[in-house]
Amino acid sequence: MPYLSLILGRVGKAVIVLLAILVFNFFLIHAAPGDPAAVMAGEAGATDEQFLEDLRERFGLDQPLPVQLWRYMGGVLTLDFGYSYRQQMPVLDLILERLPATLMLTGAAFFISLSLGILAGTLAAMRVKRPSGSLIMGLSLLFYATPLYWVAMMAVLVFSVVLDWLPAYGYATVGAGYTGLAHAGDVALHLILPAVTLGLFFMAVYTRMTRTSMLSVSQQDFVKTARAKGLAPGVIQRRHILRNALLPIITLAGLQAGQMVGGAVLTETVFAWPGIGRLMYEALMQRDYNLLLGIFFFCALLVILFNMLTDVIYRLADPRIKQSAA
Amino acid sequence: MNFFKRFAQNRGALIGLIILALVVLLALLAPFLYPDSPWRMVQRPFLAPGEVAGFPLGTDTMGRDVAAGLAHGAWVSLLIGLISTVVALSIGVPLGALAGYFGGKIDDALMRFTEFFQTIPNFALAIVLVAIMEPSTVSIVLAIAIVSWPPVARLVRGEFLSIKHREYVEAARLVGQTHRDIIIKQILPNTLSPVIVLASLMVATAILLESSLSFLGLGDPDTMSWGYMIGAARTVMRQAWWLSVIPGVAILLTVLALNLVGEGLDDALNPQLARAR
Amino acid sequence: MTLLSSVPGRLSVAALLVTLTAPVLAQSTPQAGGVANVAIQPEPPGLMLPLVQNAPTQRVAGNIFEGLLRYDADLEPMPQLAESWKISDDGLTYTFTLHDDVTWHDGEPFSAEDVVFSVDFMRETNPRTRAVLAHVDSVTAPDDSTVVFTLETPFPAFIQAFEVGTLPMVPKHLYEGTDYYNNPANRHPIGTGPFEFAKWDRGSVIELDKNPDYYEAGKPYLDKIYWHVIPDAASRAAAYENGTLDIMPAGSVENFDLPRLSEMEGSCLTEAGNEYFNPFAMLWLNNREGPTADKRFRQAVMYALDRDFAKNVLWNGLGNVPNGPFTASLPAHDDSLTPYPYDPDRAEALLDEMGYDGEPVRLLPLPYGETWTRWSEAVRQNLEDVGINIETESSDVAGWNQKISDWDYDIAFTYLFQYGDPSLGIARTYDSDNIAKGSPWNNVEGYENPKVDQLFADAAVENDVDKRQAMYAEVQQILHEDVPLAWIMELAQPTVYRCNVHDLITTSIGLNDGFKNAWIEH
Amino acid sequence: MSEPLLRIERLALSLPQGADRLYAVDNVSYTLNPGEILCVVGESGSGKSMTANAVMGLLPQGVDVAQGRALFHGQDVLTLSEIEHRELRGRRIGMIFQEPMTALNPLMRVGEQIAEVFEAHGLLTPKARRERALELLEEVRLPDPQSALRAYPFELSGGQRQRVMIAMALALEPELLIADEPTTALDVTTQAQILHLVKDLQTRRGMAVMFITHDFGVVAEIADRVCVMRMGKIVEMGQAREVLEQPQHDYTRALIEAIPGDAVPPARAAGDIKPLLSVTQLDKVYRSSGGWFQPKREVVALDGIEFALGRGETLGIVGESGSGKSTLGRCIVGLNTPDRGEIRLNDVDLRALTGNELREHRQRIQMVFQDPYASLNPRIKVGMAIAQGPIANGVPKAKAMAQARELLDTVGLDASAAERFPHEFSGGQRQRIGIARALALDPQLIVADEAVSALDVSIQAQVLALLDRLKREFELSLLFITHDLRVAAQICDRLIVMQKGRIVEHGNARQIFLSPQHAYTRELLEAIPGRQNHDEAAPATAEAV
Repeated sequence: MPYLSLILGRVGKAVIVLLAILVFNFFLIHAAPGDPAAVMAGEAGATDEQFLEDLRERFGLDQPLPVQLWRYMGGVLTLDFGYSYRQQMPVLDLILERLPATLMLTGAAFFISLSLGILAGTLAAMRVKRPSGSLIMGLSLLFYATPLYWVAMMAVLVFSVVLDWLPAYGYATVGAGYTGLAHAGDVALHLILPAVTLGLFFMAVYTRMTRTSMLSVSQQDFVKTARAKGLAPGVIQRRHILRNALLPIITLAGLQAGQMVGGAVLTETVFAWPGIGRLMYEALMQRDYNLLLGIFFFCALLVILFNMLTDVIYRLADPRIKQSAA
Repeated sequence: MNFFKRFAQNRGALIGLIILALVVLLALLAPFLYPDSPWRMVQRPFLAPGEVAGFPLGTDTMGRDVAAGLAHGAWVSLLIGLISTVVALSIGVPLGALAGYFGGKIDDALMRFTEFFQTIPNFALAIVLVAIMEPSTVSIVLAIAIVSWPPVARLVRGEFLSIKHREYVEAARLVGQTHRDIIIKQILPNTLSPVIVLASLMVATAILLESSLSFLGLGDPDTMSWGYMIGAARTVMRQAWWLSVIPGVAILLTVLALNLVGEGLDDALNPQLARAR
Repeated sequence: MTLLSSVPGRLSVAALLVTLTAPVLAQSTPQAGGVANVAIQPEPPGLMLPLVQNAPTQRVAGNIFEGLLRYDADLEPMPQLAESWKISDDGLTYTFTLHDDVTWHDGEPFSAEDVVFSVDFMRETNPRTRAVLAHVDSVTAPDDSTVVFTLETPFPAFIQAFEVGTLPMVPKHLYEGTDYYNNPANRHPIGTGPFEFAKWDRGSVIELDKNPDYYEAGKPYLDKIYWHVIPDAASRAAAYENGTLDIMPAGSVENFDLPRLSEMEGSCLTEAGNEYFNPFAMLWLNNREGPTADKRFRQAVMYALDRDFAKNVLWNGLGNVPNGPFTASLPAHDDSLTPYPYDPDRAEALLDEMGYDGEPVRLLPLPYGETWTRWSEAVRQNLEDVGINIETESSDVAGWNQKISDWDYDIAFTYLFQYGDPSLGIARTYDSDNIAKGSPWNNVEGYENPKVDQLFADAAVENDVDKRQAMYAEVQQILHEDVPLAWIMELAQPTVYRCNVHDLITTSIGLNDGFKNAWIEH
Repeated sequence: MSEPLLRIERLALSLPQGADRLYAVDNVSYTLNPGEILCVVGESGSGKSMTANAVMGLLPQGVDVAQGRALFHGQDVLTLSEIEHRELRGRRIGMIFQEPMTALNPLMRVGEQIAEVFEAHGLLTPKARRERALELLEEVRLPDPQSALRAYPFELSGGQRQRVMIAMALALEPELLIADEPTTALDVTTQAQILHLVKDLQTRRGMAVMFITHDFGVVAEIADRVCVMRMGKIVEMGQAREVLEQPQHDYTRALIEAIPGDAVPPARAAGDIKPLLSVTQLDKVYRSSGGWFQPKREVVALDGIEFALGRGETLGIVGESGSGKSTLGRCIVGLNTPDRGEIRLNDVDLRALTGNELREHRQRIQMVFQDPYASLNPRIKVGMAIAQGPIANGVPKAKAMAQARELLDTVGLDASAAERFPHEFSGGQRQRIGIARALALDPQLIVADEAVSALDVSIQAQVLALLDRLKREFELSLLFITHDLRVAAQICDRLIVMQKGRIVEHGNARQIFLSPQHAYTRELLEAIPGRQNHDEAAPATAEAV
């Protein structure tokens, strides 16, 4: 069972990386000035010695760091990510509550960016020296160079405030009480702006990469073979060039899919999308250690899962990989 | 000379270079054009561009000269982009070189280390690092460098992996050159062109990243950067569009220019890729 | 430097305010029904008000929980859960008679036992309440509807301590004998208020339903309240513009956006509901070390600050430039003090006199959003203009708390609530007994003056209004001269809302007292 | 013979600006008759492939038709529209290419790629296409055609891939097959098989073949007529046998002579054989280990290798790809580490040495590499490239540079070359620089790993001559690793024939050529293209492949 052993190997490595990340993040986070007790004391508008001691004891902050780490790791190994005293909820519940929104947003953005990016890149590669090709590349460069939050702000302004076509923020219409299909449609409508905004940058990346990759593949011998067969250019582009050109894009896309999950902080903030990126930022600001560590853990887990998925897809796409060991 | 000729053949790259030169010029001239602090409140707030003579780009929410901010911000943005890239290179290049050259266990260990940094989402890590070190130019540069070195390491490693089996490297081993000499004199110079191309893009990304951090309020409070200007203007976007548009366009142009230059470098440094064989 | 301190755009707001600042009086009879969409920023960490005391929690949970009393705009007590109250002549016994037929949201009856439990609960969990209750000798419930507080010494400010934030009622039947912080009821808080907790989609919206069994007949009028969580200010503004939101509480609109939003058609702005907290923005000046330890330096800071500019440009002309340590809304305020004028030359002269040598001075801004950041930039510029060498240190809320609590700053922004009485809101800042690391809210600047200590202590327990007034006047003069810290602004708390929402704010804590009386004109 | 199938008339193809000459092909005319094999011969850069590309409509970007016509069945194919041209390609003219490794799409199954030819011209049903593909694979004699149909290109060997290419090109029974150096990248035995296949198919189908090659051996093997090109111009054209036997043009003559056609090495004086290098029981296995749970794969590269090399002797190591000959060379110079065995130089076991001692001894063995483009660092000046060895070993820089200039002179280059970068030199010149670099450390043994394989034949001869001269001048021993028996015959005193990591035959070069003992050696010798034409002494058994 080479597949099974391969998967076991990857899982083993992944577990080690995850544990290392937990330890690293643990010390990183505890290196920050201030602690959750201080934040809560600050917010309460008053504080005294007893209050701080109570809080620190509840957070377990009265223990030495190694003890805290030991306890935390022990918890994680039994899938207990601790309790967010600040949010008064178990960390796992909090994360699982917010994760679907992020997955939906990044998934949509990923799909949009990948499909449109590859399409645009293909067109640009086929029209390499023509104005339409240059226009596509110019646009993609523009999207690539524009700060994401700026696009987001402008998108809200144009499409929500001025044109009033799309909702400006949020996940669903509050109080509309939609169910079933109507709810799905409502969510989809809310999804458009943030997903497109988040996807634009990556779309530009994929456009450029697809074009470069296609141009370099089109120099290869087998393309000449295909032409010598008398194949139509469209078939050559699609079947021979694009298929080979997509291989490096799979790798890149896999890397970025994972990164997107934790990287959507800005989009989630501007569009009030109830995702995990925002939760992370808030947890960081409030020094909600358990929550922050939990989010980091899940982000890393997702990155690793996406990497594995990428491997599988790559294996399906490229028959050569099965032979030579990864 | 060949190199410059090839570079100049790419019209986009030339335009990019010109824009970049203008930005650099602006940054260099900032202390002379606007000797006063760009933080100085010098006129009524919210002057539109051209509304009052002497303030071609208007004033911001607090009556500070936008043009002065733009000039001084050019300096900061470029500097942050450059230095963070240099720092990232100085982490990524040696790691990638060692991993690629020695291979085996060293490669394994170093690549695990690199993967480790790639497993934590970039932007999230940058935010956490800046928050922990507290926002300052140094912490921002460090954070950007720390999140952007892994691709460098991977690129350099890949180049080393392919070049270390070139015959001239083997010849150098046979004549008894030390590992250090082989790495520095034989292989490194031949990995430079893709690294330079990547670096030009990294400067661009760093400028964007700095502005994103600024947008979240994690900028250096003592330095006027473009990112700061956009971040500060976002709440008044509706009253004073120019406050976010002007620095936004500045960032866009600079990043665009860096990308164009990067592409031009890519073409000029890898002529076989740019042209049909 | 030519600085025009008034801006045409802002003037019109100021003009507008004149007509709007007074609480909107009910012109017609309330109409029942309707839904309020309110912005909440930031998202509260929890809604169990007795445990979580931060501002957004107070704002949302003020609808769920109630205190014994409410206070009108002049800080006079009004009945809430207590129908009536009596203070003995010696000022030592407070007797409250509770409202009949009050039930908790889960149907259990509310009784005097709950009040006694709540006092203990709050004493245990809340440091501010703990401080207020320090004068209390005993709390008893002679019968189901009577509660008696007995004090050790007279403490005239005690009657100000029964608002919902300081002493909210906690359901004894749910919390007695449990671990308060892990009680499942925290996630579905149970109070006696006009609205019940319905649902909370974290990161999106908090939903409150009308309490159908509310003890005040006919109230509340609204069917539902949605609290929308929108972290970005520009997005919030857009949501108000396109009609999604109806009410923008103080803090949810960036100051620069106030004129635009309030000038929209059908949009109103009020500063009411600010009287009890009356946030007072200050600069901590570290009295212990560095240039700030020198009184002349601190005075120079006062002269160097262009406070009117800050008020007009940053705060849209809202709020008030203070003349001294007491805010103007307090009865004990001494109107005779002359405020420090904006006089950079005086400031420079004072700095020369003390021989300030350009030693760097750190400035710690308050990380509470754009206006505060801009303000710190303005302050830095003001101080640099008179020759003070400023280095801005940036930090997030946690870091800011830590630095202030550890006295690791030279000049730092803050603002403090007044809580309706100098002994609750002001004395804590100057009393040398209150110098202790670990809190950002005590005598952080390290000011020590036995005379001031004595005056505050005596005034707090003085039952005679005139004598008290005299003591407070003396304190104000001493502090005005010593400048232990820089008083920069009495902040306004403007609420922007649709004009068809009536009776939104009826007490001195504003929206924090809930939407009991609010109704929407259809 | 009726109307020619293809008539090229005064064709000129212009190169893009900045190229080394104006025209890739200049005023070229020739004809190709039905059922005829025309070999277009030339060295790299002669423009020999360009005409074919023009006929196929596959000219690289920047190369354009400047004048002339290419009449296929009397119709000028150069003026066809893209769509008309497409109709022609695959259907009436088939083409195969040099690199079987890259000429097939790596992501498509072989069967699909063949079926695509029918699809391109809208022929047959999908099912029928598959069946035809299978038949074609059978026709090109691919072992196990059934599974080959489902295989991906990487699962096939180079020769098998080239058969697939041929099957593809022949799918629609074109009247003309253009074969662009189809055997150059193949091992010699495979080459013989492919040549045989092409010839066979051509005979059976009666199609015309335009065979582009650089190798007159191949010409001798297969051509009816031959057309010799140089610098874009035709220098000689005629019946193959006539041109081979009586070349009219000097260039043709040089090409034919440069091929070590007389494939039997001359008897050499058995000099004074003092042993310099001796190798005993050398084993090397390549293992791929892919982590904890990965199955291991093993490839035996060296299996009990034993031989000795005398001072001043040239020993040839001959074998096809995968025979382990390169691994052996690399083990001897120290670039690879053998698993087991001894390598003794001057009776010192190199494998037992460490540190400085090892370095000193290692310097006695230097290497000349295969690829003249990869063996010089593009960013280091030639003089420095030569001098860096001595410098690394403590020779002062000035002295080392002076020595480098001398060495350049020795290998036949101008001393001023020291100040130039490698890209300013041709392949042959670079190989000379590589040799100078190897000499800089005053070695006793030079391992030349396919040192002339990448060079044009005319250059090959010059470099071989240089090596031979230097060997005498510097009293060197030479370990000459090559896949090309003809080259080995030219320079080697003794030969080792390797197959699959083992030495199968070992002995005097002339002896081995004249009476090979091992079947594999015989196979190799027989596969040398054109050999039977020149060496009547050898049994002509090429037909048996």
